[in-house]
Amino acid sequence: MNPAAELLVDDPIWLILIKVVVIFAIPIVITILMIWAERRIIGRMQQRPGPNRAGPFGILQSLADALKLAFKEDIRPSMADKWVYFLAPILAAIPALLAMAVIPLGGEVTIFGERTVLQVAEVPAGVLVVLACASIGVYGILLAGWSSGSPYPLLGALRSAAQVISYEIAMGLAIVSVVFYAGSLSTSQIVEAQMQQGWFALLLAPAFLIYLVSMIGETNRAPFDLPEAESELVGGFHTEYSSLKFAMFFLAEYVNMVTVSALATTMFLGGWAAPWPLSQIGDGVLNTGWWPLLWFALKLGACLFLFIWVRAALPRFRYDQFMHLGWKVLVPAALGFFVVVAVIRVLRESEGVSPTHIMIVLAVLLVIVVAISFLFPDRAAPQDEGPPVSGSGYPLPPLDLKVPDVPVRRSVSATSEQKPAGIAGGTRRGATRSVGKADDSASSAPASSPKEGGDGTV
Amino acid sequence: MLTSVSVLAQSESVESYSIDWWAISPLLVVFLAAFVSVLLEAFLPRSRRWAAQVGLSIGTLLIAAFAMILYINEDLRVGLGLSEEVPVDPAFADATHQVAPVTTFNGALAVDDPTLFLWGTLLALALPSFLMIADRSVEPGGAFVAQAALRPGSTQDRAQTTVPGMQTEVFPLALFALGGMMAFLASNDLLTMFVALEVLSLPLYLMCGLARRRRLISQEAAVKYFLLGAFASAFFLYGIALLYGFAGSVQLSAIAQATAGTDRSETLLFAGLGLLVVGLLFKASVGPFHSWTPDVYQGAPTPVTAFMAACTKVAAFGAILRVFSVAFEASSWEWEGVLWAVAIASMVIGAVLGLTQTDIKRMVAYSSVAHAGFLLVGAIALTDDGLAGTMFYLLAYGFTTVAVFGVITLVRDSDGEATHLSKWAGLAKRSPLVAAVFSFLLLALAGIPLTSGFMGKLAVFSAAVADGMAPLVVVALIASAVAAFFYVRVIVLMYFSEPAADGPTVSVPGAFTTAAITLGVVVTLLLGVLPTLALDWAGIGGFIS
Amino acid sequence: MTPTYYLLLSALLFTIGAVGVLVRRNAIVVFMCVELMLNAVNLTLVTFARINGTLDGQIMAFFVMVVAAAEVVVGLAIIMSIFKTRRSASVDDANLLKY
Amino acid sequence: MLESYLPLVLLFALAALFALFSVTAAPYIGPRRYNRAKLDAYECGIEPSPQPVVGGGRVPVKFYLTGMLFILFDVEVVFLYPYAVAHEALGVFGLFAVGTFLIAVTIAFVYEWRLGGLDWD
Amino acid sequence: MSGPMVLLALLILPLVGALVVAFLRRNERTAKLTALAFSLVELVLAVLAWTAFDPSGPRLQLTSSVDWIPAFGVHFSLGVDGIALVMIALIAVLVPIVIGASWEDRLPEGRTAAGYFSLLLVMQSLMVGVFAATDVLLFYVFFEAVLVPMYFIIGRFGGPRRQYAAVKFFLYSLLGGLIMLASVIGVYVVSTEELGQGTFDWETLAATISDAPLSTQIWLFLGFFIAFAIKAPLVPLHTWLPDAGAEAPVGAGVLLVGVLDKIGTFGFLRYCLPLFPLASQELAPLILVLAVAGVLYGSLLAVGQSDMKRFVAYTSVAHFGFIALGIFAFSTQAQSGAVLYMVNHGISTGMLFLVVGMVIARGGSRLIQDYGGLAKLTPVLAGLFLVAGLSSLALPGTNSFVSEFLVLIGSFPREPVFTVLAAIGMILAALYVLWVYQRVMQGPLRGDALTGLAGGPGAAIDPNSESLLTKLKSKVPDLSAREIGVLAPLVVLIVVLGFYPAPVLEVITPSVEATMTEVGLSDPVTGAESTVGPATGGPEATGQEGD
Repeated sequence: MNPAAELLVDDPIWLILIKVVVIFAIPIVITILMIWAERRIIGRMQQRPGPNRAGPFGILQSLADALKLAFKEDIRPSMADKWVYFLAPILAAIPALLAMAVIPLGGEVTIFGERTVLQVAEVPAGVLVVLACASIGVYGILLAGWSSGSPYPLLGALRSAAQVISYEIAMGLAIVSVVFYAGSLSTSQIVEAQMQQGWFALLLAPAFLIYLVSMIGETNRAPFDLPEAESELVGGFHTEYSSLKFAMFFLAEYVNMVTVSALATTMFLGGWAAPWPLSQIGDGVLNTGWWPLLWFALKLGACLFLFIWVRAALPRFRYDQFMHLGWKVLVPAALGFFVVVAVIRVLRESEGVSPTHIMIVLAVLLVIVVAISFLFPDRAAPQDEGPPVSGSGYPLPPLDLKVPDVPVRRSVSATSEQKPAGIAGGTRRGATRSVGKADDSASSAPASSPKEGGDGTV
Repeated sequence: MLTSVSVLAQSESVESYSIDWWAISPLLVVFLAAFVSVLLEAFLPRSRRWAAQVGLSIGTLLIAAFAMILYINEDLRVGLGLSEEVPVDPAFADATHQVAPVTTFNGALAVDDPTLFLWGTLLALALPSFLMIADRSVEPGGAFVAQAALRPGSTQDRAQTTVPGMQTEVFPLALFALGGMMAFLASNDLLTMFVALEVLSLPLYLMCGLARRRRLISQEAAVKYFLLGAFASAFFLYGIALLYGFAGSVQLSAIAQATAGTDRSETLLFAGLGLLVVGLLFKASVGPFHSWTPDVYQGAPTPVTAFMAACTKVAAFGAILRVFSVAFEASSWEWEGVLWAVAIASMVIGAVLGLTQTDIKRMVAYSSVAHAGFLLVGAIALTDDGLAGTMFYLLAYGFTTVAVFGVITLVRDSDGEATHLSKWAGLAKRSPLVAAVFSFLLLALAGIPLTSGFMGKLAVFSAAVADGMAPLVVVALIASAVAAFFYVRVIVLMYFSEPAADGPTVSVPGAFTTAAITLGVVVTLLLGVLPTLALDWAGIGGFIS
Repeated sequence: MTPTYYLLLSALLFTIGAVGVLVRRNAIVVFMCVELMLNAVNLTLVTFARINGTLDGQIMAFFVMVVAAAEVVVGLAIIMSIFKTRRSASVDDANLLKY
Repeated sequence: MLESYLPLVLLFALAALFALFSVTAAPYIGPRRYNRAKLDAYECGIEPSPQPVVGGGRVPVKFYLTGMLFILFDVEVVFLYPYAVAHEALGVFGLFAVGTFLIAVTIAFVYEWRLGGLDWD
Repeated sequence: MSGPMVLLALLILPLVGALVVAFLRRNERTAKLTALAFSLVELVLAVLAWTAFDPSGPRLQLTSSVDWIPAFGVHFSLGVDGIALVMIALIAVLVPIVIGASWEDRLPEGRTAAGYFSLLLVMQSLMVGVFAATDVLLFYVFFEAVLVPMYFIIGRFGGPRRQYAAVKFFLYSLLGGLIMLASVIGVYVVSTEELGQGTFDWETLAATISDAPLSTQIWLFLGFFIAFAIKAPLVPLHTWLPDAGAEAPVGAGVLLVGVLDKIGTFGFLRYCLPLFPLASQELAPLILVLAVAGVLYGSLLAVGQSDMKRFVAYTSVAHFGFIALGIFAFSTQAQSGAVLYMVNHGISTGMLFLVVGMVIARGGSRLIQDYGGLAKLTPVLAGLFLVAGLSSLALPGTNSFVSEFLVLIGSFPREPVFTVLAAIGMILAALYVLWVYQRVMQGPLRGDALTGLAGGPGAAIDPNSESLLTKLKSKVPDLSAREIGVLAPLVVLIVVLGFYPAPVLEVITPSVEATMTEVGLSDPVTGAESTVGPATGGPEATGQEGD
C-alpha cells in the first residue's frame, strides 16, 4: 500500500465529494476551453481569425454553441432501435468522465486542514482503469452506429470501433514497458518512479512516440478521424444523432482527448512533478504544495496542443493506410521494443547467469521472426492457384477514389453539376460539427438535424 | 492483481523450477513442429505447402517417437552421448518400470508409465490419421476444401471441388490437436488439463468444417461440435472451480489428500466431481453425453473423423483414468454406482441406436459410443489390470477404427463418399479385397476372436469381473452381441446382396491411404493374435500421484 | 459481505448461461451464453481464491480468460462461415444432420 | 482494499446522472417539428436502402477479423502486465516464459500478416 | 511323426490348403483336386494321431503347449483325450466325403467352388482346433472363430433364404459365445482368487474350480451351458438349426449337423461336467427334461416336416436329445454311448443329408410331396436312402443301435422315467424315417418335381405308362460313380461300427470314466463289462486319473 493510497483511505467523505465534483468538472471545463482554443489556433494556422465575437477573444463561443445545441430538435429515426439509441450516448459519456479519477493531479496538500493528495482514487491497477474506460467507450460508439438503423452510422461505428481497438493494442503495449520500468500499475507509483528515474518519455522514447500516435488514433482525431470522414461517411457513427445526445458524444470525444493526454503526462512526462531544472530548485520545493497542479496543467496543455497542431498540419489518412500503420508498424514496434527492454533490464538485474545465452537466443529469434515478417511484401501470398476469392462480399466504398478529370471546355458546367453535392457534403460537415470544427462558416448554420444540413447554406 | 502477482512471485520459489526436458521431449517436439508448420503456412507459396507440411507432420511423429524411445531407454541416450550417466533411482531400479515416473513443470505434467504408453499410442495412431489427411489420391486434391472462405454453393465453390489445392492449415491444426491430446492425458493438475483440453478441441472444431464435398454438412458439424464442446468444457471448468474450492488446490494429488480427509464440504466435492466428469465423458463421447458424436462423425471430413475417433478417445480416456485413479480413488465407492449407470447407458444407446442407422459413418459413430461404454467399464475398475486393459483396448480400438474410416474414404460415387448403407450392397463383387478388409475390421469391432477387438474386450472385462463388476460385464457382453448385429448387417450387405445398378466405385487408394489402412489392419490382426507385447507394456506400472 | 454471496451469484450466472444454451436458438446467443458460463466460473475461482487465501484461483481466472478469448475467435469464425451460407444463425436451421 | 474504489463509484454516479439527465432532457427542451423525411435514415438525400440495418444488417468480415485480432492481442497484453509488474521476482525464468509466450503470439501474428489478414482491400 | 506335431499338423494343414485353394480360383478343377488332396492328407494325419493315441495312457495325450498371452496365463496348448480324438477322426473322415459330394454342386451365380472349398477347409482346421484345445480361452477362440467360415458358407453358397439363415445362425451362436465369454472370464477370475495367478489351463482349472462353492459354480456353469445348448441344439434353443441346416449347401450341412453341433455336446463332457461337477449334478434334472423334450419334440416335428432338409435337421434335434440324456445320466455306459452316438450320428445323419441332397439335386425341389416312386427310376439311390434312414432310426445291426442302446441301458437305472420317455422317441424315429422313405421312394411315380421334368402336368400322367418311365430315366439318372464312391465309405462305417464298435469304445471309455470320477459319481450298475466287453480299459485308466 503506497503512501498516496494511505493518505487517500482516511479522506473524510466531504473531501471525497469535493474531489469528485471537481474532477468531474475539470474535463468539461477543459473541453469547453479546448474547443475554443482549437478553433482559434487552427484559425491562426489557416490565416484567419477564428471565432472572436462571443466574449473576449470569442472565448465564450463554444459555451454558446453548447447552449444552442441543447435547444436543437432531438430526433430518433424511425428505423432506430429505441432503447439502444437512447443508451448509446450515455454509455459513451460515462466512462470518458470516469477515467480522470485515477490521474494524480498533484502531490500531498492540505485542504481545510486535511492532509491528502490531489488525486481522487488511488487503485492498485490505475492504468488499467483508464484503459478499461477507454474500451468501454467503444460500446457507446458501436451501439450508437448500430442502433441508428442507417448504413452510414453503422459503417462509421464499425470503423471507429475497429480503429479504437486496433490502437488500443499498440497503446497497451507501449504502456507495458512503462509499467515494466515503474514496476507498478498505480499511477502515483509511476509518477514516483519517474521522479527517481527521470521522464519515461526520454527513457522509453520509442514507447512514448508509439503512445502519442496511438493516443491520437484512439480518440479518432485527425489525421485519424476516419469514422467522421465527412467525404466518405457523412458524420460517422453519430450521423443520426442531434441535440444533447450528439453533445454527449462530442463531449466524450474531447474528454477522451483530455484523459489520454493526462495519461501521457502521468506516464511519460513525469506527471505532476516539476520538470528537470525546476525540480532542483530548493531541493524540490516546487514538487510540494499546490505547485504540481501547475506543472500538470502545463504538460496537459502541451499534449492537447499537440492534438490541435497535428490536426492542422496533417491530411487525413486513408483507412487502409491507417490500419496498416496501426497493425503493421505500431504493434510490432511496441512488441519488439518491450522485448528489448525486458531482455536488457532482466539481464542487468540477474548478473549474467547461465541461462543468459538462452534469453539472447530467444530475443534474437523473436527479432528475426519479426524481421522476416518485414522482409516479405505486405501482400497476401499470391492467389495463383485456386479460384479467385472475392473480398468480404460487402460493397465497400472505393478507397482509392480518383475524381475523373473533367474535359476542359465544359468545365464550368461540370463544376456547377458537382457543386451541390460538394456543398451538401461541406455544409453537412458543418451541420453536425457546427459546434465548431474548422470552418467558421458552418458555426452559424442551424445544426439541428442532418436532413436540414443539406440546405443550411453559407 | 498487482499485489496478487507480486505475492505469487515471492510466495512460490519461482527460480527453483527444474524441468525434465527429456521427459517432455515428445510433447515439445510436437508443439514446436506445430509452430514451424504455421510459419510454413505463412511463408511458403501455396504450391509448395502441401509437400512441406506432409513431410513436417510425418517427420514430427517419427522424431517425437524417437525422443520418447530415447527417454525410455537411458542407455541408448547415454550411448548416443546425448546425456551423461545419471544414477538410477533405486526405488525404480527394478524391471517393472522402464523409467522412473516424474512430474515436471512444478507438478503440472506427470510422465509416468501410462503417460508413456498412451503417448506412444497417440503417436502411433496419429501416423495413419495424418497419412489419410495428407492423401490426395482418393479425392483429387485431398479431402479438404481449397478455400474455406468461399461460400458453399457459390460458383467459385463449385469450381473449387475440382482444383488440386487444399487448405493446408489442416496440418498445423492437426499437430496442435495432437500436442493438446498428449498434454491432456499427461496433465497432473486440473488447470493444465483444462488448457490442454481446449488446445486439443479448438483445432478439431475447425478441422470438422473443412470438408471439400458436402460443405454445408461439414460446417454444420463444426458448429454443433463447437457449441456442444464449449458447453461441455464450461461444465468441466466449473467442476474445476468447485474442486478448487473443495481442496484449495487443483493438483490431483492435493485433491486426493483432501478427499481422504473428511473435514471438508462433501457438496463441493461431488458437485465438482460430477461437473468435471461430465466434461470428460463428453470428450470421450460416452453414454448420454454422446449427442454430438454421430453428427460430427458424419459431417466431418473422414480423415478428420478418423483422427478424432481414434486419438480423442485415447486422450479423453487417458485423462479419465488419471483423474479417477489419482484424485478420486478414495471416494470411489461414492461415484462408482453412477458410472455404472453411465456405462450401461452408453453401451445400450450405442448398440440400440446403432441398429437404426442407415449412414455408415453414423453407424460407426454409434459403435464408438458403445465402445466408449466398454472402455468405461474398464476405467471404473480402479485396478492395475483395469488400467492396463483399458489402455490396451484404446490402442486396439484406435487402429481398427482408423482403418475403418480409411476404407470408408475409398467407397465413392459421383458426389464424394457413398456413406449410405444401401450403396454398399454387393461391394464384395466390385472389389473383394476392400470388402474382405472391411468385414475383417467390422468383426474386430464386434470382438470376434483372433482380432484385437476380442483381446481388448477380454482384457477389460476380466479386469472388471475381478473387481466385482460381473453384472456390468454381462450387460456389456449382451450389448456387444446386439452391436454385433449391425456389423454383421453390413457384411451381409457387402457379400450376400446384389450390387445396386448405380452403385459406388471403389477408388484405388494412393500410397498414403493404402499405408494407413494396411497399418490399421495389420495391427488389428497382430494385437488379436500376439497381444503380449502391448499388454505387457500397458501393464508395466500405474499412475504416480 | 461474505464470499458465499459471490458463490451464489456465480452459480446463478452459470445456471442462467446453461439454461440459455439449452433454450436459445440463435447460435450467437448460445455462444454468448457459454461465455457467460465461463465468466461465472471466473467469479467462482476468484472467490475461492479469496476464501482459501491462495492465488491459484486468480491465476486460473487468467487462463480461463485466454481460453475464452481463443474460443470466441474460433467460434465466431465457425458461426460466421455457416451464417454466410445460410443467412440465419439459428440452430434449428442447421438440420442437415439427423438421426 | 475495496474502499479505495469508493470515489470511483461516486464519480460514476455523478457522471451517470449528468448523462442521463441531459439525454432525457433533450427531447423536452428542444422543438419538436417532425416529418417523415426527418425520421428517415439519412443517406445523403437518396431514399433509405430498403433492408433495415438494425439486426439483420451484414457487416464486412474484415471487422470481425479485427475484433478477433483485438481479443487475442488484448489477452496477450493482459498477460504482459502481471509480468511487467513482477519481473524482478520472476527473474530469468519469468523472462524465458514470457519470451516463449511472445514467440507463440508473434508466430500467429506473422501468419495473420502473411495471409493478408491485416490488409484492407 | 511325434504326437504333438500331428495335432499341430492337423490344425495347420487345412489352413494351408485353404490358402492354396483360394489362390487357385482361376481354374475350378485344380482347385477342387487340391482341396480333396489336402483333405485326404488330413485323413492320413488323423489315422496317425489315432495310432499314436494310447487308450491306457494318461487322459490327455499328444499334448503340446507354448505361452500365448502370459499376461492372462493363456497358453496355446493342444491335446486330445479319447472323446476329442474320435471327433477329430470323424471330421477327417467327413470332410473329404463332403468335398467329393459337393463336387458338382450348383452354386449361386458368381460364386466359385474354390471359395467354397477353401472355406470348408478353414472350417475343418478350426473345428480340429476346437476339439484339440486344452486351454479354455484357446477353446473359446476356436469356438467363436469357427462361426465365421460357416457364416460365409451359408450366406454365400446357401439356398434362397440364405441371408436370413446365416445371420440367425451367426447371432445365435455369437450371443451364446459372449455369454460363455463371461463365464470364461469368471473361471479365470476364480482361478486367480484360488491360485493367486490366474490361468486358463483346462486341467488346472478342472482341479481348481470343482471345489468352488455351488452358487459360483452354477453361474459359471450356466454361462457355458447356454452356449453349448445353443450349439448342440437343445429345445428351446434349437430354432436356428432347421433354417441353417435347410439353407446351407448340402456339404456344409453335413459338417454343420455332423460335427459343428457336436461341439456343444463335446463341451458338456469336456467343460461343464469336469469344471462344475456340483452345478451339473444340481441342474441335471432340468437338462434331462430339456433333452427328453428335445427327443420327443424333434421327432414329432420331423414327422410333420414337408421339407426334406428340415426333416433331417429335426431328426438330429431328436438325436441330440438322446446324446444329452446320455451325458447327464451320469453313468459310464450312458456317456460312452453318448460319445459313440456323437460319432454315429455324424455318420448316419451325414449320409442321410447327402442322400437327400442327391435326391434334391435330381428333382430340384426340397419338398417331400414333389416326389414319389423314385425307386422305380433310381433303385441304388433308394437303397442307400433306406440304409441311411435305418441307421438313423437305430435299427439293430447299424451303428446307431449300439450307441442308442448304451445310452438307454446306462441311463435307465438312474433316470427310469426319462429313459422310458426317450424310448418313445425310438418308435417315432421309425415312424418318420420310414414314412418319408415310403412317400418319396415307393408307390407310383408322382410329384410335381418329376412330372415337371417329364414336362406334362402332374395329374394327367398315367403312373405306370412305360413312356413316362423311359422319358424320365433319361432325365433322372441313378447315382453316378462319384456319388456311390462318396457314400460307400459311410455305408461301410455304418455296418462295421454296427457290429464291431469296440475300437472306438476302448478309446472313448477311459476318458468317460475319467469324466465320471471328476464328477465324483460311480456307476449305478456295478461293472462296466456287464454290457460291453471291450469297454474294460477302464479301471487302470481311472487309476491313473488321480486328480
